[in-house]
Amino acid sequence: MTLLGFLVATALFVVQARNLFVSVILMGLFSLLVAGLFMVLDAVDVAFTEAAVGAGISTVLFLGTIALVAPKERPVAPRSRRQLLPFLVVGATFALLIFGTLDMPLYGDPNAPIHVYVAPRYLEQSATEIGIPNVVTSVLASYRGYDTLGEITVIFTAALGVMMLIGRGRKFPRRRRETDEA
Amino acid sequence: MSPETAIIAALAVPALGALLIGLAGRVPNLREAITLTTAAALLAIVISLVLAWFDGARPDVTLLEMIPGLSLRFTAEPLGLLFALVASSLWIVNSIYSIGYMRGNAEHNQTRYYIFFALALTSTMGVALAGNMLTLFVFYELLTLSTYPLVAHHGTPKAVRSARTYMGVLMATSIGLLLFGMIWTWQAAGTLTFTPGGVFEGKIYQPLTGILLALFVFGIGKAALMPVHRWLPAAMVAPTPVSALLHAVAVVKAGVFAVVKVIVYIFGVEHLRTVINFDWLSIVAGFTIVAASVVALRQDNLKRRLAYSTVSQLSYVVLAAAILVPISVAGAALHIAAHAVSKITLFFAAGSIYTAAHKTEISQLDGIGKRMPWTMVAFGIGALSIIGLPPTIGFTSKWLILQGAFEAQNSVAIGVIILSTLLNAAYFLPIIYVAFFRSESGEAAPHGEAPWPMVLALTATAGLTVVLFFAPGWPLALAQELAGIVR
Amino acid sequence: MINSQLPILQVMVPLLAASLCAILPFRRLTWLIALAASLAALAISLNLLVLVLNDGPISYALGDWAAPWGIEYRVDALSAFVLVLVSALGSIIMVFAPTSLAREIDADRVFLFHAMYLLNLAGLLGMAVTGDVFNLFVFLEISSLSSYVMIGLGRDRRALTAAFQYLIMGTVGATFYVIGVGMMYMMTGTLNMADLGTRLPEVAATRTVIAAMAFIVVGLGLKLAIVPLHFWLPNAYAYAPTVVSAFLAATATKVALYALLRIVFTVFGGPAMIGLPVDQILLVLAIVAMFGASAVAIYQTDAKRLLAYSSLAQIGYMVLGISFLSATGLTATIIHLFNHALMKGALFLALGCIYLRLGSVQIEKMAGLGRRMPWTMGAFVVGGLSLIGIPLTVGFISKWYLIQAALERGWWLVAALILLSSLLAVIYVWRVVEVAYFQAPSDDMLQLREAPAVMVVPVWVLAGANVYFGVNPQQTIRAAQSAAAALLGGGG
Amino acid sequence: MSFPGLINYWAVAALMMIGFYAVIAHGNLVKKVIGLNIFQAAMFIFYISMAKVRGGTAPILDDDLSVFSNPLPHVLILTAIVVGVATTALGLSLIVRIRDAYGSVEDEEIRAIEAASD
Repeated sequence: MTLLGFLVATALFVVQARNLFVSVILMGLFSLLVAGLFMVLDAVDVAFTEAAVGAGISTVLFLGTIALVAPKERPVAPRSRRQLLPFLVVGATFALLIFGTLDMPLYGDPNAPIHVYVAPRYLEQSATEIGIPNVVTSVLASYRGYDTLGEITVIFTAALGVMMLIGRGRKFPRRRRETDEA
Repeated sequence: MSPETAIIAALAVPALGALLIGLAGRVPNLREAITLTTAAALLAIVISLVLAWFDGARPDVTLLEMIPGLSLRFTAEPLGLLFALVASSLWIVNSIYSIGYMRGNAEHNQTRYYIFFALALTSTMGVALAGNMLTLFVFYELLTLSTYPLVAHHGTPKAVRSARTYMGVLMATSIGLLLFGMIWTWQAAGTLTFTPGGVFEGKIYQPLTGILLALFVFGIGKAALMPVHRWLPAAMVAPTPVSALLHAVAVVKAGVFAVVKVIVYIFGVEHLRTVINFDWLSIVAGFTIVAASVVALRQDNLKRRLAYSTVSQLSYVVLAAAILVPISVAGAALHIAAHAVSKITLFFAAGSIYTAAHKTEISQLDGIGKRMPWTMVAFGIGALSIIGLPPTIGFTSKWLILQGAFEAQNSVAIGVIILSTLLNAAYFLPIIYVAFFRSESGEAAPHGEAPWPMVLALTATAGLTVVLFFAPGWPLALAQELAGIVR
Repeated sequence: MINSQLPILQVMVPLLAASLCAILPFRRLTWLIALAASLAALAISLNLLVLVLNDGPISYALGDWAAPWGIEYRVDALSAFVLVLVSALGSIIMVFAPTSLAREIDADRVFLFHAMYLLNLAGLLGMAVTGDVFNLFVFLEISSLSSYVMIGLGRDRRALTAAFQYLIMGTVGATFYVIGVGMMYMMTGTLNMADLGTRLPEVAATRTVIAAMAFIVVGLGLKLAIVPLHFWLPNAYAYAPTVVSAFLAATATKVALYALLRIVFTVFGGPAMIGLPVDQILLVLAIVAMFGASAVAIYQTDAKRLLAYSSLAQIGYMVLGISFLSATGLTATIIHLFNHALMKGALFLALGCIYLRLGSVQIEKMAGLGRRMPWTMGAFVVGGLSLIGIPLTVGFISKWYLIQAALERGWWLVAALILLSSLLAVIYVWRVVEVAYFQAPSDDMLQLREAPAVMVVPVWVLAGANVYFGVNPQQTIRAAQSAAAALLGGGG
Repeated sequence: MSFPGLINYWAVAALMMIGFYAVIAHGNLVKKVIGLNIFQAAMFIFYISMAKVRGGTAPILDDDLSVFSNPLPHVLILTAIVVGVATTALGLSLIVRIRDAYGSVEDEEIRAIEAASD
């Protein structure tokens, strides 16, 4: 619970910080906190991944980017129209979210639908069907292995994309080069 | 040739002609030869179709099923045959005239012109022989599209603007109202097939019929019922042969033809007689007749005066159909033919005046009858026919309509016809008067008649106007057959 | 038995081809691979369509784990229809691509572009074939990420900002979608669509499920560019390389629409179940899109932007079809989904030809193009007529069914509005036609030649399809009707 | 850790909205991506929270334990984290390119440059 409070506070700082460097470092902290929270919530695998990917890789990516671009954010112009619409949108979404939570099963309730349907099979059968004690791994690799394939494809796509966009020291704008088709 | 083949051929021949014209574009003589051959072939096909019909053939061709239960379907019936006959025979004359006109005025893009002309004829045949409302609609739209390049032919800002009005009004009405009416009909009656006696008997809530009919009548913008007549004067920027064949014959007649067809075969005359709130159609048509005549009276541009005269004459057909007695429906059908030959003569004359003397305004025509006697005599005959005086076919059709009006004791119609006859005389006779009895005003350059193909064409149609009075032949026979169907 | 493996092959073929392309830095070779993979995907999807129409839905359990424990691939009439559409347009566009790409992106990036395209294709096909809501998200992201990259390849620097804007909006949309999925999962414990469909009614009235639906509809609506969630689309289409615009316009929004239909109908069993006036909300949004976007399109000076706004309006028609909540309405939506892909494919590809020769798609620069590039402009006119809904083109069939559906519900005014909005299409299409045909060409256009046949032929294949399926729409209608029936639970 | 009913879902919702607000209200493109990350991280927490079972432990089977939290959301979120970082990487490389092309990563400045060059 306290952890969540911390998270909210950190997030606010991240968003408010004008200095992007500070923002990014705080963002790394935020990710670590999230990882800690996952740990508390019994999601060990996810916690490890979040720590490595969220706190590690993302932070490096962000740092690299702000090194290449501007490290400071320009102050937001205090124009009321500009501020009003985002508030409305965010407010509406927030209201919808809260509205949605009202009928949710209570936190930690062992009789919630997700705990009584589908998942029990993983917990009960995977030891025999797959033979790995870590159920998360079993599900990831086997029951829903296809998602994992998709996930790899996503990384592949992003890697190719980054290569295409900023690979090999490309500069922009460049003059239009008339490429002759053979 | 079996009648079924003939129907397909009537559609295919002009389309094929368009293709060949496109291929022969670089050799003008060959191109024109193809146009004429195609036109002759088409007329022959239509004649064979008419003969077959009188022999009792009732061809019915279904091509493609476009929407389940609705196909592209073609049939032959008296009204359609009459229309097809008029359009195809006048196409020959018009082609001869076109050759003279286009060459005489050294127009650009002549190949495009002939291609789209042929396509317009294909569309006209499709409208004439359509076996259901969907088919009619399809070809109606194609007709708009294929005539658009002809209206915008000159490519000047004025031409493009007018063509925009042309497209705009015709598309807006057909998509906005006609299509709506069609789909409504489909929803209510479950069919769009043209059926003698109509498709609605007992299938639609009475007061709605009036609204539905309005969707059709105003949706068929080509009938130029006020207030959707604006496109017609706008279309006058086109080269004169286009105005002559398309905007005196094919396009506008496709409009009134469709209106009559809808009244006879979709609503059913008998059914409409029982509809209480139906009178508005006669009133709108009557108003259009009178108002357009008044406007025509005030036009100095010859083609514009003719255009407004066309608007007025088209409503005769609508009015005649709206009288709802067999003889007036026959009059409506015959008037399609009568007005076609007369008005094409008048436009031909206007075009040859333009070609020979480069005059477009009525106030410039003083004494022109002496320089262009053939043209102006033909003009006079055409004018007589529009006014409705013997010995011209215009008299015959007007007589039938009037007879119907008396039979139905429709005093509005009677009054309108008499009034408009006076107005017609008022806007035509002065032209003839100045052409023959005023002396030329000073600086005019000497000129003679227009090129011979044009004179030949306009003499032929003027002659036809008179011949048809004495021997109305097939047109009248077909009109009477239609009256028989209405009963 | 190869038939039983078809669903997985449908996705795997482009996916494997993509990795092949990524490691082979040869323009020609990768193009051949991409083309071959697209054609293979087309063959597979056609096979699937035939199978489905004859024998009913196909279910394929990935890794042999039966749903709901494993991920299920499920092909029914609707998904097969979408698969065919996507792979067919992909194939046609690939034939067209090399010449156009040579002009629009750098030569040393072309092989990667092919890989990207195949990934995008795989993502879209995966979205259409999957029967699992979370798996759909994964494929959605594959296709989205690759579209961001492809859009960002445009030569104009605005392509970058457009891609970024799309990335932000797209990710927000995807996250919304996942939130919605999470809520559904919470209430039911399953991620399988069919399973959700049977388990959701028990909890239908809960606020969580209502919120879930809202999040999913908004999330997919962002992808689909339903007005007012459309801000990313005009720029993205306008500045992307033309091939990309054509592909995205013809397929990506269609698949997003498919996903929306799938979730709303198969999973939620129709908006009515939730007890909200979703139909009326959709109706209003659709009409706003139809008129607003068309009106904006009229004022565009760039033909690509014009088409982009027109796409928004056309998406409005599809949403309108949904809002009728009837079999006819859904049929209209599905028919239009197919037809619109044909129209926009033809139109964008025609613009690709124009860009190749003219170096611009500004409408004012297209004066006299009708004579210089008769085939290209001819195809453009056919596509435009179809957009308007002239009979004998596919657009007419779409309009016919939409209006039928409106009248069936007794919404006379809506029917009239559909017709009115097509008049706006007349205006924006005709602006281009007028300039191209009835304005004198400028002097520097005199040496302009028609685009090469490898480009003109694909354009005409699509233009011809506009006419063919407009004259002979039996198959489309049949497929759409059974798809609509499947959605409404008839043939599940 | 106590089990406070719905409150921690509400905290998650608040967190989401902080991120979401940053995405749509901030003009700095890097900040937008940061916001996106917060938004998504909050969504991850939402999933992981629902997986938690009172008194449960991590879903690693062991004969001594009998109550486990639900592994399925964990799996989903593993995937989602990776997808998220892929998106971030792509977004950031676009930012680098935008900076090259415009010399700015501020939304409004880019717009102004655009308007000026038209």
